[in-house]
Parts: sequence; C-alpha cells; structure tokens
Amino acid sequence: MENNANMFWTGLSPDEAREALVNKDKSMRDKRMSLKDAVSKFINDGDNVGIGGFVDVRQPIATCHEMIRQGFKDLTLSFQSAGMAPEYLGAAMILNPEKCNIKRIELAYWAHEGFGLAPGWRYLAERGLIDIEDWSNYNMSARFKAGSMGLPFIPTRSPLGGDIKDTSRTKIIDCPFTGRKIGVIPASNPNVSVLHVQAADKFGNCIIRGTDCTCAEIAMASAHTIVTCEQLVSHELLCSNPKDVMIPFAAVDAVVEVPYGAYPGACRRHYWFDGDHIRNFLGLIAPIVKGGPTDALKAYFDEYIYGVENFEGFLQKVGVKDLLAVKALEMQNCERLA
Amino acid sequence: MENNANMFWTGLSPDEAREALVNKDKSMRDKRMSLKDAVSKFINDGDNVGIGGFVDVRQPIATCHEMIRQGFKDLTLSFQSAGMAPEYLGAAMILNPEKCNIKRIELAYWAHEGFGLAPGWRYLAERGLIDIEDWSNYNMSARFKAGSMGLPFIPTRSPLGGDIKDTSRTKIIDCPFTGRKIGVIPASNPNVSVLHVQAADKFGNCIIRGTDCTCAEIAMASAHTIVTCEQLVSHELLCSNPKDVMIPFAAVDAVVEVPYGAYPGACRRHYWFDGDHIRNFLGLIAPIVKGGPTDALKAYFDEYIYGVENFEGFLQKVGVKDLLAVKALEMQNCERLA
Amino acid sequence: MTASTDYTAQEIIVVAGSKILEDNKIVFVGTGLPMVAALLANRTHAPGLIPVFEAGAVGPPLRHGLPVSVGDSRTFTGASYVKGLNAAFELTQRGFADFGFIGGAEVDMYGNLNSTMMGDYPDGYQTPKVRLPGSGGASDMAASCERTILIVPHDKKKFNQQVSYMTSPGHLDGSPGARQKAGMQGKGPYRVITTKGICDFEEGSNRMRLIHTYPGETVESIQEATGFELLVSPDVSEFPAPTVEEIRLIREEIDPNGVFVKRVAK
Amino acid sequence: MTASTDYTAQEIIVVAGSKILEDNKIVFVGTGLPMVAALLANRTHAPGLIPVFEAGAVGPPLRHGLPVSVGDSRTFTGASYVKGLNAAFELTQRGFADFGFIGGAEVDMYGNLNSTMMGDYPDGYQTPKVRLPGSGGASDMAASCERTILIVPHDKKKFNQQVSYMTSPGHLDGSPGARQKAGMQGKGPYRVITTKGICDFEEGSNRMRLIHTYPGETVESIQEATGFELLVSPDVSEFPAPTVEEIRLIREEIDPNGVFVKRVAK
Repeated sequence: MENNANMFWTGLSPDEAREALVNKDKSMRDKRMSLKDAVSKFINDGDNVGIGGFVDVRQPIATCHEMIRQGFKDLTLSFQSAGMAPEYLGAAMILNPEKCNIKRIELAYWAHEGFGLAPGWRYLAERGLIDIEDWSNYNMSARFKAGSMGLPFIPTRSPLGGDIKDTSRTKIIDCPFTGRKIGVIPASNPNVSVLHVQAADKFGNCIIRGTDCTCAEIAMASAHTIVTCEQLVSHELLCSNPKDVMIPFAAVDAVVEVPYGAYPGACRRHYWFDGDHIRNFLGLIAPIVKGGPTDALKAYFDEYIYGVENFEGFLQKVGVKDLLAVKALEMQNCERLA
Repeated sequence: MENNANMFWTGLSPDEAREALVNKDKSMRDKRMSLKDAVSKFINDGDNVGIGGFVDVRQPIATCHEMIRQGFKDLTLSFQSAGMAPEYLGAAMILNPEKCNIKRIELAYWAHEGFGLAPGWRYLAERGLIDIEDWSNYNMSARFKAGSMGLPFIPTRSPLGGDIKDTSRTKIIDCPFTGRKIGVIPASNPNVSVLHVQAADKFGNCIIRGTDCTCAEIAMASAHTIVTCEQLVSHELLCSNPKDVMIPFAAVDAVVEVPYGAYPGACRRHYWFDGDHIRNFLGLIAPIVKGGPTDALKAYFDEYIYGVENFEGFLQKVGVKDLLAVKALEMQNCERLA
Repeated sequence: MTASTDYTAQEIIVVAGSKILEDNKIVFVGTGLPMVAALLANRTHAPGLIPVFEAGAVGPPLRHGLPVSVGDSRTFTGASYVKGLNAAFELTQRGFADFGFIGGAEVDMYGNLNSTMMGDYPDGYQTPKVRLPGSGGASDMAASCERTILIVPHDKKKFNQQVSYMTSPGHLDGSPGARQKAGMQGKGPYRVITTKGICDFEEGSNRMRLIHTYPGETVESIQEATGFELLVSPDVSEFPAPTVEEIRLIREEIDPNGVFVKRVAK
Repeated sequence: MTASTDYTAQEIIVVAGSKILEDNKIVFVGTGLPMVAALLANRTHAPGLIPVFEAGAVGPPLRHGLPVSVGDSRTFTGASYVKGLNAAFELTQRGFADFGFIGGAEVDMYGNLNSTMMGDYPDGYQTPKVRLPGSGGASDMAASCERTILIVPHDKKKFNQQVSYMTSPGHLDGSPGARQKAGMQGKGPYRVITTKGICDFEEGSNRMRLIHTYPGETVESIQEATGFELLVSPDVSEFPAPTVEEIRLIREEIDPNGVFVKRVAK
C-alpha cells in the first residue's frame, strides 16, 4: 500500500521487456533440458516469477519443488488465482526464510476453493513478511495480456469503484473518447514464467486442454518461460492441427517432460485433484499460523521434497495407488480412449 | 478527414453496445433461418456493418449478394482487409446508387493481393462518393477487439509516427505509467456483422479453420451477427472439442448453411480461390473507373446476382466444373480424408 | 412438493439461490455454493440456464459431477466454448453475463463485499489481522455482470456498517447513479442470500431491504443479527422451506460428498 | 554458381531480399515479392527462417506452393501456431519479429512509405487523385518490427522528397531518436531494395544511402532515377547478378505461375 499507489515496475518495464525479446535467440531449436538445469539457468534471485495454472489446476508443482531444492531469494510471485504452487513456496519460506524467500506477491487469490483456505498465505501476510499487491483475476490476467501484447498498460473496468484501485498501481483516468471514468492497469512482464501444460514439442510449442488459464499470456509476457509437460511429443504430431497450439515455440526457453507435474493438483485428460494430499498438506501448515510447531511440515518437506532427487522421486513417495486413483477420477470427468 | 479528427461513434457507442447485449435474448436456441430472412431482419439502412474474413479468404460473399438483392442505404462498412465482399457491394453501388448505397468505409486495405487492385475502391474513393477512414490491419482488428472486450478504447503502438493518426479518430496520449507516447483508438461496435465460417451448430457456435481473421472479435463486438457456414452440424459434434469453438452461440443471431458461401474467395479445407472468376469480375469494373460503360458489369449482376433467387442459383450459374476445380486445389493445400 | 423438515442453513441458501436464477439466462458462477445453486436451478426450473465459469467454460451441461473448482475439468466437458480467464471476463465486461453469483466474508448495507482482509485499512493493509483469499474474480463480476447475487452467512460481524476493505463494489455509497459515476457498468447487487433470509435493495436509496425471512426467523431476529439498520419490504414474506425433493437433489445428486454443502444440522 | 544473364527486375529484387534475410530469424512477411523472397531464402541459405503472416500463421514450412495471399490456406499447413490478425500483430508489437518485409508505392529519403493515396494531402484526403489499397499491415509492421526491409520499384516519381501520405513510418524526419520520441519501437528501416540497387540508412542522419548497384546500373544512373539526393556509401559495390540456380528456383519451384514475379524481360 505504502508504495503500491506510486508507480514502479516489478519484473521488466515495457521497454526492457521488448529489448529482452529483441536480443533473444528466437529460433526453432531443441529446448529440452532437465528441470534442475532449467530452474538453475532461468530463475534468478530477485526475479518476478509468473506462475501458470489456476488455483489447483495445472499449477507448475514440479518446478516449485525444484525451486525449493535449489533455494530462492527476494522473488516476486505474480499470478491470478493460485493454490499449491505458492503454498509449497510459502511453506518453504516458513521453514527456512534464509534459503527460500519471497519478497512480494501480486495476486488476485490464494486459497484452494473446495479444499479450503491457504494457511501459508495467512502466515506470510498476517505477519507482514511480504509485500502484497491485491488485484482481481481479470486485473492480473489483463496485466499479463498487456505484457504479452507489447503494451505498457491496458484499460479495464474491473478496478472501478472498490478499494483495489487504491492498494494497487491502478490508475483511474477519463476515457479519451467517452469522457467516462475507466481503469488503466500496468502490464506485467515477469522475468520468468513457470507453466505446466498437457503437451509440448521439443521446440516449446504447447497444447493446453481444458482452461487455458492465463498461461499463454504469461508466457508471451515473460522474458523467459520454463514449460513442464505431461507429454513431450513430436513436432509433427503436436502441430498436426496448429490451431490447438496455445503457446508458440518462440515464447518458450526450456521444455521438460514431467508426468504428473501438477500433482496433487489436477491436469485435464490426465488426473483430477488429490484432495486428500492437498488437505493433508494444508493441515500441516495451519497450526503454524497460530504459533504451533513446524515439525510436521518439516517432516513432509524432508521426506517429499528435500529427501528426493527430483519430481519422480516425489511421485515414488506418493505411490502408485494415489496416482492411479486421481487418473481414474479424471477418466470419469473426461472419458477418452487411449 | 474533415471530421475523422474529431471524435464521434459510428455503429454503437460503448454504452449502447453494452445495453444492446444486456437487453438481448442470449439463450441457447435454434437460430437457423434463410439468408433472405437473416439479411432482412438484421441489416438496416444506416447500419455499421462489420465484415469478416481477410482479403479474399472467408469473405461473406453469399450474404453480400443477398444484401445487394435486397438493397441497402447509408451503410458504414468496417473491416481490416477485404476483397470481394466490398467489391460486390461497391460494384452494386456503381450500377445503382439509389438501391445500393455505402456512406462510409472504415478500413485498412481493400484490394486483392495476388489478384490485383480493387477498381471498385478506386471508383468510389477517387470520385469522393464515400467517407473514408484509413486504419491499419492491426488498428481495425484491435478496434473490434476493444469492442468485443467491452472497452471504449484500446492502446496500440501502430498509429504512432505516420499520417493515419491524423486522418482517423486515433488519439496519441502520454502513457499514464511510462510517460512515453502511445496511440489509443476507439472501439468498433458494429450494428451487425456478417461472417462466413467452416462449421456451426444451430445455436450459432462456430468453428473456424485456418486464420481466425478477426471474426470472433467482430462477432463479439457487434449487436447482431449473421453467420453463414459451409457445414451446419449437430451441437454435439461441433462442441466435441469445445476449444475448437471460436465464436460462442451467445454472440450469434442467425445461422445459415451456405456451401461455397465465400466463393469466388477461398475457405480453408473446402476450396481455394477462383482466381479467374475474381480477375474477370475486377476486369468488368476496371474500365468504369476511367469512365467506360457499365454494360458488362450490369450484365454480370443481371445474370449472377439479380437473375437468381439465392446463392445456390449463383453457384448453378458458376457451374460444377469451376466448383470442383477450386475444391481440388484446396485438397492439395490441405490434404484430408473425408 | 412436501416441505423438508431436515435441512441445513447452507441447503436453504442453495435453494434460495437457485430460485433467483431465471431460465435461459447467462450466469457467471463463482466457486462454492453458487455452483451448487446453479446446478439445482438447472435440474429444476431452469434447464436452459447457461453457466459461465471464470476459468473459461461457457454453457457446460455439468453432467459429470459437482466441480470443486471453477477451473475443474468437470466444467469443460460438453461446454460450448472454452478459452481462459481473459476471455471469460471479457465476455462479462462486454455485457454477456445477466447474473453474477458471488460470495464474501463481509457485506455492508449497499451490497459492497469484502473478501480481501479484516483489520485496519488502509494503514494495516500490509499487515492484516486476518488475511482472506482475495478477490479472485469477485470484483470483476461485481464490476461487470449486469446484476449480482450475493451470498453471505448472516452474522452481526459480517453484516457491517462498513466493510474493512471493499473488494467487490456493490451500490458504493448508495447515492443515485453512484456506479455510473464511478465508470462502472451493470445494475449492481440484486439479491443478498443469507443464512436467515433474502434481501433486495430499495430503489432510490439502494439500501439492503429484507424481502423474505426463512422459516424460524422473524424480521426482528434478522435485524438483531445485522450490524446496520435493515430496511424491510412492505411485502416481506416467509421463504418456504426447501422441499424434500430439493434436499434430496442436493444431497444425493448434486453434492453427495458434501464438498460445498456441509452437513451441519441447522 | 553461374551468373544468370536472363533475369527480370522483379527477380533480382527477390534475390536481393532473400540475401538480406538471416537464418533462424523471425520475419513478418508482407504480401507479394516478400513472400517469394522469404521462400527463396528458406530454400537456400536460411532453412531455419521463421515466416510470420499477418493473417495468423507462424513458422509454416511453405511446402504446398506459393501463397497468393497472406491469409492463404498455404500459409497454414504445417505451421506451429495459427490464430488471427490480432495475435500476429501482438506478437510483433511484443518484439517477436526480427524483420518486417514490406512494399509501398512511394518512399522518401528516411524510408517513410506511402500505400494509401496519391494526391493533395491533407485537403484532398477524401478525394484522392489515385486511391491505393491502404496500409493493410504495413504500418503495423513499420511501427513494431525490430527492423524493416522495404521494396520499392525505382522511379523518380516513387522516390520522392516527400511522400503524399505517410502510411508506414520509417525514420520520420531523420532526427536522432525520432522514432523513440514518437513513442515507437524498433530500429526502423534497415534496407531498401529497389529495381536498381540496394540502400541502407546512414547512421546519424538516417538518410537513405546506396550500398549496392545492380549490374548495368551506376551510382549516377540510380541518382538520376531518384527524386532526392541519395547518399552513397564509401564501400558501394555491385550486387552480383542472380545465379542460374536462383532464377531456376524462382521460376520453376517457387513462383512457377508468375503470381508475383511477372515475366517481363528486364
């Protein structure tokens, strides 16, 4: 609030975002690498990180686990509505703020809808450990969209009337054509975005099933993008109907095949939510908000994140039974022959 | 130019466009009707008509023929780049300005790329018979986009620097966030839009193959939309992959199955251009630009448009040979098993 | 149409919400009880109701079970149109959404909602006493749906003279044309559904006004639970108890696992 | 690499255009000769060239014949990404297009192009002497591609001190930072390919400068055909005649029907 009302850029300014793309190698080349390498290469301390997905749908969970293993400092997280991605990152900060540190969050919503509120959010916010900038889902989506369009701002009616306009960098102007009031909000151009999608080719072309969320806009707005995917397939198959491609290769820097990469969240056509895993995890953080001990949360991190080499190690800990169960649930939502 | 530099709304103002939608029956109901009824019901004298397609791709030719048969007065035509749609409408005005009358054109381009310049355009413009407002392709597309988003304007960098900003209703403002100059252009909300697509269901959900052009934005921006389609299919088939749907039913008012409805232009997966028919038609107008007689053009209209009941009658005049030829050409561009 | 004698506060909210939804209208559905109410309306008097979910689904038949998220796979199967958040909110900003259906943690007499924070605003914005999830799409719906239906549990602490933070603007300060003057679109809050009754907003003053009391409640008991002076409609009436069939639909077909409709006895 | 002795003015334009395009770069391709040049580059030194067409296709392999329109079906088959005009221009405005390749009917010494009208501007804007097709996407490319390559037939009436109408802004008045001051992005015009030679723009003055003369032309013959004073690079050199193989590719494989490359003898 103190400074949100004044204008400043987090991530890249519009001119910097343009220059980043102009100077980038945008060729159609093989971008496959390990998630370890992708996180180490493209996520730097101090970055503004755009997070894809929506609440617990298609969140880049595997990438968040890897970020936690490598540690991060002074990050700004930018998203519309998120669930387990910031919950993991935030819990890592609760346990060890030296190793994992979030400086600021620009968001519309952090909770888990049917699975409950976000204790990590309450902990960080109520203790004043992070800068907060509230927006709405459309505000944040439109900010990424402005960034993806190469515009410094975009008009929207959403911030009119309420308090969001006063606690964010929104400005209310008189429309140059109608004279009526309208909101204008600054573009968001993250340094890097982290996304999970259903399918990609090695060049980074991506297919998304179900909601696109705001993933394409985030990727196009960011200077760099790390994509994890359920299936890495041939360019010919992926682009057999080019209109299915939601993110073009030129917007992507790293492609990593990570099956179940959004688990315990959901990924259309592949798996539904693991509500028990999510609720259990939230239950480990909730007592800490009220001053309780961190032991149980630490044990989870030691077993599931720090105690494994990579996301496949995490999935091994989760076990086949739970993975098959969420797969079976999704097959009921969206029946398909293999 | 005289008044383009001052602000006024053609079609609907943003507030009127909102009210039109609010008061409209947006239910999922059967919208099939004859093209005759659709044109008679939804296109009124004085309307701003948004025209879909791009140059000679997926232009709503069948609808333009029907408009000519019924006559039109004081229309404003709005499009990015168009070819045969305004060429037919403009030629009808050359022949009989009492019956068919265009008042104004807001456009980026009117010609035929590889098939040549547009003599209808030269005739109307050079004689000062219509108001002209020049934009660029992105300007016009973005104006429809702003209209479809419910915004009164949208920023774009395109009009900066050149003369378009001075002959259109563009304004150049200082960006409220960067302080740098940026263009803002007013939304376009046509009274009615006319579009041709590959497939639709009876509710008006539309699938577009190849370029979307700016069709979805035009449909969503307009108060009413007439869709002609190559194939009218069941709702279940059309929406079997909902992500293929580019225009949702609520934006559409009339659905008419018109095979070859963009002929002699092209329609991906169905037929390629009939270059000979296009060039022949342009050749009938070209001499009139230089003051030549209108007989040959009149003969074309009498035979192909006024002399037939509907577009199927036109296709019968064209004949099977030419229709099969353009179909065969497209099968080379885009091979598919039926 | 036997009246149920065994229903919970959340269940009557769902029934009330569903009855307000008109057939063949487009309703932008927020997460939680609004989803259950939209499903109930669809299964009863409004088979032509068209739900829109902010994650992008337009017009799904919702035959695969209750979504637990507005981005849930269950909202997409059979939908007419699926894009992402920008597309859904642009539809709304354009005027396609007849109703928006939203919840909040706190409401004032003009239908302004808070789902951001409890505490000392503006000074304590960065250190809230209780940090709530945030707007999500609620403020977008409030700003751009033609009419909004609000769901707020009835409690003196939640029906306040002034909300801690105005996340989702309603009738603002209630003055005539306040929304228009602020640059907003739409007619704003239309109904408030609480755990005790149903309110509309008085024309002119734009103040919350009781129009229906639930069985077991009175005008007085509801005023007692409200932190501001509630207007009362001259035609105030009792809202009928849900029918046995409505409760069966909710419990057995729509939310059999109690994802949103908790089985706390009334 | 035998030099051709039988090529047309349009053919050498195509060859010159193709040589300027760098491999693995993204080029926004306007209609006409730029399409032929992009195809030739792709078939020769730049197999990794990524064409973008304003109607929406990104990165098509272009193996189904020469498109006659930038919205042609032939631009879509095998593309990596296909949306519509807004998406293509937004990519460009964002900074994805390394080069834009455009034509015009008239150009000035700062690379400002006209494709709107000939006549008395501004007074005669509504009654032009000759009405041209209009900007199409040219002014968008001029405003937002990082660098632009211009194609203009060389003729004293077309290389003018001042263009009738500035459709596609180049270096504007040539003053340092003129584009930035106008709010524009990108470095602006990079090369001008004419029917007589190739120009760049002098650093500092941003004035058009001859760098290559085609066979049969001299600095003098080109200045003679130019309506303003053309600067001449100290390193001005002859552009080699197209090779037999380049001409064969254009005539037999790329544009066998002479859609854009007309068979008028030089």
